[in-house]
Amino acid sequence: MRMIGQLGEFCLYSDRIEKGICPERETLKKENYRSIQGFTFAYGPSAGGLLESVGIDLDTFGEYISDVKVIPYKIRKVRVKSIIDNSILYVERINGSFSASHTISFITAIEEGLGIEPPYEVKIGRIVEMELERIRNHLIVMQRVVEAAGFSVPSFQLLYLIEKVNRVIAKSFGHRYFYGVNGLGSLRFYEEIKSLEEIKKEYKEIYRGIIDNRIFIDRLQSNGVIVDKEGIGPVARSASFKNDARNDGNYAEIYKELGFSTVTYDEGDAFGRFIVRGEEVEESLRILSSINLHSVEYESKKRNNEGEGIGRVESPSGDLAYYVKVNENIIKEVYLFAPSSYNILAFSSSMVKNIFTDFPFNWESFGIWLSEVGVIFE
Amino acid sequence: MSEILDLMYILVIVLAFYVQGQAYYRPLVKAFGVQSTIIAVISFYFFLTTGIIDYIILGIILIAIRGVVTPLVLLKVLGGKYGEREKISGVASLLIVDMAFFFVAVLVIFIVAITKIFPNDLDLLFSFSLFFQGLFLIASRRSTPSQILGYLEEENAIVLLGISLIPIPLLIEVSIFLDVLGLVVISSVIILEKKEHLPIDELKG
Amino acid sequence: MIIEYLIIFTLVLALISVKWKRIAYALLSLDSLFFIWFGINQFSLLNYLGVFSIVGGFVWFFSSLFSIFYDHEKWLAPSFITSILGMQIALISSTYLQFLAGYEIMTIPAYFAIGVNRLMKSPAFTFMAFGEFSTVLVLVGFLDAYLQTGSLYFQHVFTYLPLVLVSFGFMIKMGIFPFLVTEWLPIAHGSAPSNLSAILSASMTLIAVYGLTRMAILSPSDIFLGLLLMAIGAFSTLFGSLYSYVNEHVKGLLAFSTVENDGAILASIGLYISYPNHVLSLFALATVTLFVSAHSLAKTGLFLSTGLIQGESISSSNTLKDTFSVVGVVLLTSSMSGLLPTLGGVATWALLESLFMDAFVLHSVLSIIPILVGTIIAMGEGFATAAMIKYVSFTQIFKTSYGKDIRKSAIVLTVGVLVLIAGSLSIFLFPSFISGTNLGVPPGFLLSSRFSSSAFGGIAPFFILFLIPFFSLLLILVFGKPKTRTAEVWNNGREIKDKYTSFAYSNNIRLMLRKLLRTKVLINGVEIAEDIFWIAMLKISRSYIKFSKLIATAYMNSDLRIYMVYMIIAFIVVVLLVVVI
Amino acid sequence: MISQIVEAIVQVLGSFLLAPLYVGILDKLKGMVSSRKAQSVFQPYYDIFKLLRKETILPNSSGLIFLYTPYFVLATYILISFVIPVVYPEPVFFTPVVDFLGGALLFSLAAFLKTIEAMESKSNLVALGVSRVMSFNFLGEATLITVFFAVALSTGTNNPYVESHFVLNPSNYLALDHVLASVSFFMLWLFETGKLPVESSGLNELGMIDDSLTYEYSGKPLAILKWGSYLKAYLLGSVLLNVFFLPWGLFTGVLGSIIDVGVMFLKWLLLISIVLILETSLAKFRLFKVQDFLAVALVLSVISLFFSVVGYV
Repeated sequence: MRMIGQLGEFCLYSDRIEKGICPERETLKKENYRSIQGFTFAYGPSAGGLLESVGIDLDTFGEYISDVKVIPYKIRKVRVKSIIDNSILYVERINGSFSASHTISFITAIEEGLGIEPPYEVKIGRIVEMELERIRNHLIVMQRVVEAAGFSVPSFQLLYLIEKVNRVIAKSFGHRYFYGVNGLGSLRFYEEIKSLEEIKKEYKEIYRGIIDNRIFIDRLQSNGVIVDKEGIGPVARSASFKNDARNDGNYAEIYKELGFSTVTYDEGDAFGRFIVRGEEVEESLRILSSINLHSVEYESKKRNNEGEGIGRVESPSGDLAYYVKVNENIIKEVYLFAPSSYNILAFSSSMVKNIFTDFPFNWESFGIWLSEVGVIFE
Repeated sequence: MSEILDLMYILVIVLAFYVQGQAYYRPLVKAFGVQSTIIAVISFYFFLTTGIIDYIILGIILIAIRGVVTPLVLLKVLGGKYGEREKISGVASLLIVDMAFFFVAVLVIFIVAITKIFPNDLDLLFSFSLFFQGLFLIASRRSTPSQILGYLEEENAIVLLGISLIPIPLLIEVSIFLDVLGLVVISSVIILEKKEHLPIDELKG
Repeated sequence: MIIEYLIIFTLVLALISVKWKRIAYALLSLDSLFFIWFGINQFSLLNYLGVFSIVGGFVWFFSSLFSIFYDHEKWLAPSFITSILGMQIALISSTYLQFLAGYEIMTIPAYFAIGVNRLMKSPAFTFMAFGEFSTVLVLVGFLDAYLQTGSLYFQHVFTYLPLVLVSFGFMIKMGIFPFLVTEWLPIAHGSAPSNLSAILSASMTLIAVYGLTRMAILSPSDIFLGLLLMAIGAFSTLFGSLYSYVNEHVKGLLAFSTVENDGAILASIGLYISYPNHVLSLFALATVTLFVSAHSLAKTGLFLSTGLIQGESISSSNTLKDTFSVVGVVLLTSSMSGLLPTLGGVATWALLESLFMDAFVLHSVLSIIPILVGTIIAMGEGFATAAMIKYVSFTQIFKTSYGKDIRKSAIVLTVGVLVLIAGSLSIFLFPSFISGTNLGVPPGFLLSSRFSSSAFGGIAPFFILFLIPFFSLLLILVFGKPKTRTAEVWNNGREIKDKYTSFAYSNNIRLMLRKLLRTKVLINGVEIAEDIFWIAMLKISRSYIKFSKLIATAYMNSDLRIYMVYMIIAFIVVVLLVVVI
Repeated sequence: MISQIVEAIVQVLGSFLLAPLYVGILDKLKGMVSSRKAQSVFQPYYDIFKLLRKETILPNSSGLIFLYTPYFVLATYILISFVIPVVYPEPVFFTPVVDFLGGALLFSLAAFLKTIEAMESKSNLVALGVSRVMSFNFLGEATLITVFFAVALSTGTNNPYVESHFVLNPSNYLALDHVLASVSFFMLWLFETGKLPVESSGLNELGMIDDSLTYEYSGKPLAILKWGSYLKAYLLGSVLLNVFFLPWGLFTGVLGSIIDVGVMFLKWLLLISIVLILETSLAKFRLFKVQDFLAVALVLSVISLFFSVVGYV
């Protein structure tokens, strides 16, 4: 049992929810470092080194970071409180990179609320989606980190691999970002997933090349250390905590059947997160190779007409959970726990006492997507 | 030709600097292997100039035991974890101290004093320098693998010194003795020892 | 002699200035021009000491001209002129006593600035303690010289003991490592006004080097003393420039930069003393005078430019600026950073060149010292460039101005231009090293360094001064002028709230050299042991104060500060009597 | 006299006009190694000519220094191209204007001007980069000076042309002082021209060092600054080749000077291939480790100086 985070008006734990505000995380508390000699250095929202619009205020007295504030610039209103089929389309587009995780978590919550039990094949299909998404996202994170180190050859090789994974996804599911793949009652799937073996081989070579480069790993080691036993995703796993929704989330049983094993590392720094991601890619590829998938249509047999449910899955950056209150065909209430909301906190507490040039490595190593943070549901 | 010999000597010293400036264990061990191999090559060079067959034997022993077996044993003991390093602060400032002080000090001592005793063996400079660097490595590091490498480096210095001074059959015996001793030390110490895990502020930046 | 009347004239000016200070300043600038003429006459007789008078004349000329527009305080003018009086006495002195008297009179404003102006006691006493110690050393040195020659006049001495004593005495006054405080203290802790700081910083160096050079010329050479001075000078250069780089005080930065320059000058004097061969020592002597001129002129200009700044901390100060002052300060800082073709650049070139020539000439284990000295000085130059860029950026370039003062900035610009042009003229300080080639540099333009009859290296500063603007114009002709459109400066799409501070500018080095600077990163800031020498000095002087307090309270119970003023006045009277008689 | 003027013109134009080409070749090869199609080798020229035609956006409240100093920077590099052996192996017209040390000081002058002009933009990001550039300055400048003196001390004259002839002899070429100085200078060259493992230009503002100096520039001044940095890389690289790595193969005479341009091209291909291996196999150092990198270079050059005067053999 572990605490995961604030889910609307509830505090989400791995096995239950409690009404009210979550207790503060001790490890992420920051002292107030504002100094007399210091000033605020503004970075972003429009900068070459950042993928998304985010303003970052770095309190510093020169190169040394004494405090960090992250200001999301992508505040959006999303109209999900409507008919289920429509709202799924909106949820898909909250964060394109984590589209599958979001949608599956959302649909799982609805299914729980309405008492629908999807067939086994659908569950397998969802796992395939999420693992492919994980592979792609981990590769993107790794590419960003490698690029920040000016490590050009592996950077381009990773970009090539990302494109390859994207094409695999597009071929099998009809869309690179799984748009329109998942629905209440359907899972769209066109053809068998191929060429994963090839990706595996190429990936292994690139990955070994990267972590054999000592200058590169020197940049990551002891950078942004965070040891939070109630943390989520790669952040916790890099500090040797086996926190993973694949072990205790909605699809844990099937993961267990597939022989999933949690990857951990023992340093809790950016290097640890890099290694965890790197080896999770291999693990995901291994899981995928043991699955044979078909397209499925199923009839959604509702056991009840209204209800509430929570869907929690492991997104590439950690636990992702939706709380949904549904009545007939209409969504009444939606809460979201986005992994990035935790990761931003973890990032800003781990960044203190590091220096400016460590910033890109640490920032990218958390795999933060701002788009899922600034969402307001209507 | 003597310039080439000098360059090989200086390569040995450069590798010692590299070892001093390296925090990661695996390249450290590999560098030691290369260093020993270069010393073996120096031994072969001496065979070319003197024609004494013992130099060949010494060279082969050096390559086999110090260039291959010892590093392999060390690498095996260290295991396969990626990115394992010694958590030392200011690797490079140690390197600078090593370079600026030990090398120059040895140079000065050598020119002032040792040349008076052995006026013709100017290459001794390098073995002395290597010896001091081995000592400095032991003194400046805390982890067992680095200290063992310092010890091995000192042995290399002794062999290097011996190549031009000690009668060669004796040197072979000495070097084999040292090798065996070294292997015993490695296997007994490292395997029993736990590697240290200390977070250190200085690594930032 | 006419020059002695000039001194009396200066004395009169000091008295006039109590009532009519602007008139006194104006007349003082004329007086200084005479001194330049005096120096030129002296130098034309191949007397290198004449250079000091020329430089002194320029320094006084510009600072008194600046003072006409600057002086706001009552007590400033008399002490300013008194200081110049002391320098003049020292520069024309022919006996040890006259020199010493001039030297002491010159430092009076420093005592005054920190002893009377501020209510802090300990800096004043620390400064006094070291001042006295230094005077005692110099005095003993002169005494030994007197005992050797039996004459009070500057004459050749037979051992190098007087030189040793005198060098250490002057080193304390120059703020050489490890006595960094004596330079930095009166300026930073006393917060002397800009014109007085200029005189203090330039004069302390100028006159101390003058005394040292004069003794060095008269003493037998000694290689070990020379190498020792070189080593000490090198460390001063390194630490002076490093501390200058991390200093946040407008004048403290410049004061530490003076320490750096003093170190370089000391190294060249050491080279001169070590005397490995005749040609080289001649080159070194010329380098000494060149370096002194470069430092005194540029530093005067820089201190005058602090007259445009309001506030003491660089980060929070405001500056009056306009194109004149910006260009002027850029020129001055480029000279202080040792960049060709300015005066400072030629000086740096000559110093490094002579050090490495020395290494080549010695060609033994001893060469290691000039090599290390040269390397350390080169590192010091790197720090100095960083410090100077900090100064020019955060006082003139990076800041937005809040007004301008054309008259003051015109003087700063004039000094800057002088420093630039003097770079080309400086080769006349090396009369026997001027040559030419058939490769574009005609005879009379090439300054070639050498330790024997064949050249080691050479530069033609005039050609650099001419060719760079020439090529630039050519490029403007070829490429044309840029078409411009003005826009807000880019700050990631946000408005700039906080500007980068000068503290942050030098914080990298605080973090990088944390072992050397003893940096401590605290929750609310960074602390360095910049004052490590200050703390040590304070400890030494505290025991001295305890001792003197014991004596003082035994004899008199009045305020110690009043006693100090009394001492100073009494001292002036006695000294003046000595000089006049 | 006339022939020397012609040789000077060949040398200056040979370096000025061809400097961007070498950057283009390196970029092309780098692209090919990282499995891209990569841009044309003439891309630097296209960039420069495009920028020359564009208008310049002037940050408000920056003035003449910002706008006109780039011309002075390029002019300084042009002056340097007269004085050091970058194409022709004998002194040419204007070579005596400065010696080797003077050349080093001129490089510092250009660096100083570049910093000052960049600071006038009043941009925080520029100030961040400048503070980094300046914090390594002490080692960079010291290494540049000592490595140039390593040449002086082995020959007894501060003249790169003499050294270039001196090391033609293999025993001088393989002498320890020369080898150490060469390694040291190569490390310095990597630093001065912003190559890996010290630096790489990318999009990341928080990691930039030298890039910050041109951060606020656009249009014509940017083109000129870019050309200046290409020229600087060429000048230092050619010294590295002609005085340290490959002193052989240059011809004299007016005709020889034109052949030398081709010889230099071949030499540069070699240097580029070395750099290519480094650039594609290394990552960027941690910021404060750059200091260690430079300190090693400095110590190597100092040891080289010791060897050349103490002469252990």
